[in-house]
Amino acid sequence: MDVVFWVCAAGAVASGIAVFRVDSMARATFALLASFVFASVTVLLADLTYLGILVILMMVMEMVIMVVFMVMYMMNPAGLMPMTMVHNKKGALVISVATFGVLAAGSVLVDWPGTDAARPADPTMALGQALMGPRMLTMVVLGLALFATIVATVVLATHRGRYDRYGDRLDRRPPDDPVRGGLGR
Amino acid sequence: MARVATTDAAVEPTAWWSALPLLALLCLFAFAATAFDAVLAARAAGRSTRSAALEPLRTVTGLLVQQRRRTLAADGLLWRGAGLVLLVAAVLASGVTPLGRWAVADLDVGVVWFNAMEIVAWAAVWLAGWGPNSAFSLVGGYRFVAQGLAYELPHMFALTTVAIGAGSLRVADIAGAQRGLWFVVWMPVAFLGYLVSVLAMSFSRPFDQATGSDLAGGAGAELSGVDRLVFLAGRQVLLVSGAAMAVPLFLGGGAGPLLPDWSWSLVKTAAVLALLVLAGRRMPTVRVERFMEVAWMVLIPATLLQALFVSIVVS
Amino acid sequence: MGVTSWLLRHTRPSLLVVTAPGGTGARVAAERYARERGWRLALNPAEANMLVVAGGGLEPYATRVWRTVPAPRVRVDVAVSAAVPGALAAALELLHDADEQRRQAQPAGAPEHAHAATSQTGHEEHAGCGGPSHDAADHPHAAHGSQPAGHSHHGDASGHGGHEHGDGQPSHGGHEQGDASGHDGHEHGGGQPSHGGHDHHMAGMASPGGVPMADRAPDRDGLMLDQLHVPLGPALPLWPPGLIVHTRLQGDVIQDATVEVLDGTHDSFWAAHPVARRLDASARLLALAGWVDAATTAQRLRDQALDGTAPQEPLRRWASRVRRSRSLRWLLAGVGRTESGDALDRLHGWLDRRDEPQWTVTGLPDLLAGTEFAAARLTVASLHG
Amino acid sequence: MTEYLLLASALFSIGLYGALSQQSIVMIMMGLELMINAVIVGGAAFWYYTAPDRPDGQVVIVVAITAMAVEMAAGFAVTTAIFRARDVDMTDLAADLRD
Repeated sequence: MDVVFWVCAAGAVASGIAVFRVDSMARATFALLASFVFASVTVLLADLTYLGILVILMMVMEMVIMVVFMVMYMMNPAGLMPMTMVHNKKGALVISVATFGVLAAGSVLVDWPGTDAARPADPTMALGQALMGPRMLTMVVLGLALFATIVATVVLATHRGRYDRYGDRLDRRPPDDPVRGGLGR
Repeated sequence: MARVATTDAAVEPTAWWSALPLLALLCLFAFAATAFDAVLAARAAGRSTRSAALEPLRTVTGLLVQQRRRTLAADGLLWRGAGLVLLVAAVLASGVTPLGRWAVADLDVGVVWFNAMEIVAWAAVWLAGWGPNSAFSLVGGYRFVAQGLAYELPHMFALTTVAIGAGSLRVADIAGAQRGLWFVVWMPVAFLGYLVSVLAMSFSRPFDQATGSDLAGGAGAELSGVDRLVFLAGRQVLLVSGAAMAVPLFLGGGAGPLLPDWSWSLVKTAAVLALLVLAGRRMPTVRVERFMEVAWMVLIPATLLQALFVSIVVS
Repeated sequence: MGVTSWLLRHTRPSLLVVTAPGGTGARVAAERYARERGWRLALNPAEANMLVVAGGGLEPYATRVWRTVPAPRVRVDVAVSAAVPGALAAALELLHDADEQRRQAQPAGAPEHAHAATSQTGHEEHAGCGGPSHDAADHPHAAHGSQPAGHSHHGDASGHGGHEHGDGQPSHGGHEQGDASGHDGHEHGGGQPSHGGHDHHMAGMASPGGVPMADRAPDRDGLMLDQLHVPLGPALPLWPPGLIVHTRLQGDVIQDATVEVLDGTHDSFWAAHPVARRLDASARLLALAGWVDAATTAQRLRDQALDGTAPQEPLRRWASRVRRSRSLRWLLAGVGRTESGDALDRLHGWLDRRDEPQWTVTGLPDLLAGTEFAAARLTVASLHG
Repeated sequence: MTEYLLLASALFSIGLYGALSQQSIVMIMMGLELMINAVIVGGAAFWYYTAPDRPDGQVVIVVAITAMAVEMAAGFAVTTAIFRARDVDMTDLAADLRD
């Protein structure tokens, strides 16, 4: 158990560093994915099977979509020309090392309380009961936030609305699309 | 047809070494699916179908001696890793699929595990397309990501529907919950959505646009030798994993008369697999730009309504 | 050693058939030979182990494709259909011959196969084969050229290690042969005759590893994105002989296209066989649409029609099956629409024996501009029988 | 407990370095994602070692996962909008948009 944890921890940190060290955008993205997978194995080790697997599932999807955007927008997607795109490298390094020092000191020095409380037989069930019961408000807020995000991102990202598709009186059939869709409307 | 299972549907996890027979079984089924496909192809070509069943073996020997290619400015690590990732994820996805009453791992969130593992195909196919630095490959990789965005939500809603129906994410519980009535009977839309998404996730015909003939092989266009073998094996094993998972999710798991439950699992898996392969040969390739609209305008609402219906029935 | 030659003897031939203008007869014969023996028809050089060049005059394209076929490999040049069975039988011997294939896996400089040594043309002006190999095509990995200010060059190439740059020769065209698994593991890659496929692209541009930069242009959503110059044809399977379409490709979308036609495209082969010609055109369209079985049946009927054993009943059954297919109608409707109809109408015209497949180039660039890649392939197949 | 928190601190610091030093919006998002990943690991540790009987640790992880999704979607939308307007994806250049 311990061995698995330390291997995964080292893997997560190493691939996390690799994200900002490699030149290729594809490699950076998949290094980040590797970091997430390693980290979620440690979450699995803490008995949180559902959340650990959920993170893997989401991160694979997210990173694949991310890599598409990376390759679309970045200067040097394959890293064929060595280049850096950083500003204030030293300052960032100092700040982050200092942060790590503080946090690590805190983790080591503080005497974290243990607990004798009984572990739930099924943590997934406990989470579900909480989200659908006493923590319902959290769930509602999360749902609303996600919905707002969907609307806002679509509005931000697209440049074609329904008036472009269906005409000023919304009566153009079929709509004016770059390619015909599967329903032939 | 409702029927009562003769056995207790509880699933017991087996020892770690049972992963080896699982691997063998997956390879066997993957080969059988390929051979069946080759037989159908031979029939269309007006050839003897007997020798055709062995043609995939001769393709494998050819790939074993073939040189591995290199392309200019390829990203070798990501490219050659892609096939391996695909194969490993496809095998891991089957780790939670019970064979009768045995499963390699009986996770309490088995359905989520299965879903997470088959999503790895997104990354693998994109990487296979990106790696060799070739235009056709890359377009194939992008096509698969688009296809993923089309099939994934109906797939997730189908999985959610059965989980709601059984009140559990554990595959064994889901199989056990069908003792009275198979889920396929009262969740037909979810079953259909599941089968479509299995074909799409393993980019098998008719959802093979990512490796289509118009792109000269698309995402796999530059793969040769062992790399190609691993990639193709990964695709077939993924198809088998999806077909095998349909059995505990919709077809009552190992339940059936007379025969022991493990053999019913095998028979049902073979039937689903044959159905998928047959469906692939009867249709042209479904292009993503057409499938996308159907998936979002028809499949997603339909599977959502199915989930709603099941939720109401259950509660 | 023993294992390798055993495996080699049991290798299933996989044919990559490329057709030169005037080579249609040889192509049809090769497809028939392969189908009757259960050989595969490859879609790309990577999965092929036999390159069949049907007809002459496809240089330098055929040689460029040949260079990208991994060993074990055999090249067959056939001009007329009568020579096909003999040539392919001999090729099978060569394919299964361990000594010959060890020679093929040797680095360049070792004695080359007799056919391959022909015609290594030096500096070609434009793009090579339309296969997926990317001689002289732009490389997707290449960054777009315009760099906003604020970018500094890194200087050290340490993050660079994993890339297989081959020998780093900028003038190296396309693929290199990797070392053969199961062979002696000899590393090679350098030393192939360089040919200047890329050179003219690179004037004045930075070119990491000899890869030309991609241009950028607004895409159909108004974003400035990379575009690649990808030539299609003439050495592309399921492609009309002698046609080259130069495309600007942005992702899966063809931004614009220009058409070039090689000399001698008017093939008299089909003159006496209108039925077979329709079947051949339908087979290509169906194969590109991905309906393999219907395409294979069409090829079989085509070969029977060429023999003069006109099989009325199977032909009728096949035609009605294709016409009835809902999914085919759904997928082909609206593809390549001209004033006389779309790809589906043209296919139905062939099925009903109303229309002859045409060979029209005029208007093709306009038809292809702005279409998805797959639709463009279907359009070309539906216009060029 | 300590080892989990050490892992979380390391991930957080790497993410912070990325978020501070990178110019490209997409790379900055990668840094943010790493920081949220640290929150997930930390949340799991606190749940497991200090309060497994209460669901709060798990709820924190759910919130973090949602935040990650929102952050990524919003980031890409903004990048696309900026890219469409100015053909850049760099924060230094996006600052010019103000004038």
